[in-house]
Amino acid sequence: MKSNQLALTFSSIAENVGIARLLIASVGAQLDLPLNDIEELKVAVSEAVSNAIIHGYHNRSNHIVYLELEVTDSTLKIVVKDEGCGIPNVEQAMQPAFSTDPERMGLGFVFMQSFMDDLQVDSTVDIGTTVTMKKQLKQTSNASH
Amino acid sequence: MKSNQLALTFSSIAENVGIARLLIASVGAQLDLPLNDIEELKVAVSEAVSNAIIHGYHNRSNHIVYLELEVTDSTLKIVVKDEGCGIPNVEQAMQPAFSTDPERMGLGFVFMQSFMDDLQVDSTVDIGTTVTMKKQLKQTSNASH
Amino acid sequence: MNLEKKIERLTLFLRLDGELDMHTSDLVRQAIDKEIEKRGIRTVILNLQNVQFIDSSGLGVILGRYKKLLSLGGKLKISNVQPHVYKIMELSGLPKIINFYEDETHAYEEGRRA
Amino acid sequence: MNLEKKIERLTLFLRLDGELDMHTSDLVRQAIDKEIEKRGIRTVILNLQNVQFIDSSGLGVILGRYKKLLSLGGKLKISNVQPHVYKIMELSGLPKIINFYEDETHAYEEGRRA
Ligand SMILES: Nc1ncnc2c1ncn2[C@@H]1O[C@H](COP(=O)(O)OP(=O)(O)O)[C@@H](O)[C@H]1O
Ligand SMILES: Nc1ncnc2c1ncn2[C@@H]1O[C@H](COP(=O)(O)OP(=O)(O)O)[C@@H](O)[C@H]1O
Repeated sequence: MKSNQLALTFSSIAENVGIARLLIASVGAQLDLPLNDIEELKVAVSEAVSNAIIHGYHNRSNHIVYLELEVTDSTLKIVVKDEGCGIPNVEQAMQPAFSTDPERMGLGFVFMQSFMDDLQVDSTVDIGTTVTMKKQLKQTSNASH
Repeated sequence: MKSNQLALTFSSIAENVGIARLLIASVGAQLDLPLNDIEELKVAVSEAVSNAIIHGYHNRSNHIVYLELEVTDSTLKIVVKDEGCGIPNVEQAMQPAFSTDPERMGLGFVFMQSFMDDLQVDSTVDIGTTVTMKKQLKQTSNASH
Repeated sequence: MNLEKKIERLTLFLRLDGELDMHTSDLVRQAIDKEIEKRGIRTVILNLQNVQFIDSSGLGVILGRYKKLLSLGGKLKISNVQPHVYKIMELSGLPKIINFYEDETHAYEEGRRA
Repeated sequence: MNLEKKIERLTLFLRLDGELDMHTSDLVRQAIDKEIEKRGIRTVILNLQNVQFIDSSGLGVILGRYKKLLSLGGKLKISNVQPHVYKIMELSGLPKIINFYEDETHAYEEGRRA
């Protein structure tokens, strides 16, 4: 697989989270990743995109979520961005079980962390949040398609 | 289904044409379109995106293809854009069986035309090509999901 | 997400088909809460046979319904989970709280014995 | 796209699995041309049972192989096409040029009688 770049921008509606997952699953399939890895990537993307809609945009549908996928020889980079409310205390937000919503489990960042090799969260209140996740790829074996 | 907007930009590689189809198929499924309509939308998008890569970018992989989907109450609008070589004579290009590539059938625009309710091609040599396709949607029946 | 409901005595059998995320888990929450309020359902057996995906939103709604039923003296049980979905659930600690069963019959029987 | 090849006498049975578009039809073209050149294949039976999608790129490669085989005194036949894929093929006029068969056996038999 040569390098590849895809970016999906979409309305902040719940129905689109599944489409974001489909995109990462397709790219995972292109890369011939094992099914288990693809499942994990789907969860990580699902968490980040859901957070953008639920927390970043307070479930309001007239906003835009950004999902960028970049494949190089050695890395799959996933960026999920919103221009929502931002996170006042990122360190606290990333604690397991921390949630500002009593109905939620506070596991989103935990899942992103456990399924990706690298997780970085940049957030500014009233400006928005950018989540950058990386997965190391095994060096291309030039497997046939 | 409330209104929805999605835009996918992606590297001009053949492997991504299938991802473009997945996107339109997912949106078609969101809209509860009949399977046959979804198949036709997939063909139309496949043709436009393939043209951008094959003709617009001469199969070179270091370019970007743009696919925009916009759902309103009454219409699904699909825009496929490239910043490639452009089409000198759009009217001629749209003739059935016309192709500048002897190995190809010249049916791309024919398929787009037959599967969509409206097709518009804007092209400028050395600037690029924008294909805009529309499909009328039956007025929302508020069908359950 | 497709929901298939069956009610037997005060037990709701809910079979889910699809992906359990922020969108669909909202539908599941509404469906369960409606049966609790309208029909006085106290036991819910969630059949996840055809659920191929779950994330923390889905887990949250399941845990939320579990807690709600518990506070009403009822219970929520899960049956027929696929292995890869179970793995995600395990990470969340859910199986330490909620009982999992091979199939609906086992889930139902256990409830009646209790 | 998965390609499954079987060769019997000078007939290539090619079973395709996947979507036939500009990416995968390129692989099909290469596979067929290789067998024509290396093994002197003159009859190709394309089994499209597991092809769920085709666009004009796929149709073009099929027509191209048909023409190439014809010029060598051979032929290309298609079997097991799904109805929704056949509909697209019909729009292109392909069935007026290429023979379609219910299954590989019918396609093969017709060739032997001729
Ligand atoms: N994109 C975002 N915008 C604003 N706040 C966010 C965003 N993502 C996460 N947060 C904050 O971080 C907290 C923890 O997130 P997470 O671990 O995903 O758990 P949960 O979504 O269950 O609350 C959220 O409750 C929220 O307050
Ligand atoms: N995006 C594009 N950029 C440049 N030229 C294009 C583009 N799309 C179509 N064309 C021109 O229009 C012709 C007809 O297109 P089409 O009907 O799709 O048939 P085909 O792709 O089989 O050639 C092409 O052969 C090409 O010359």
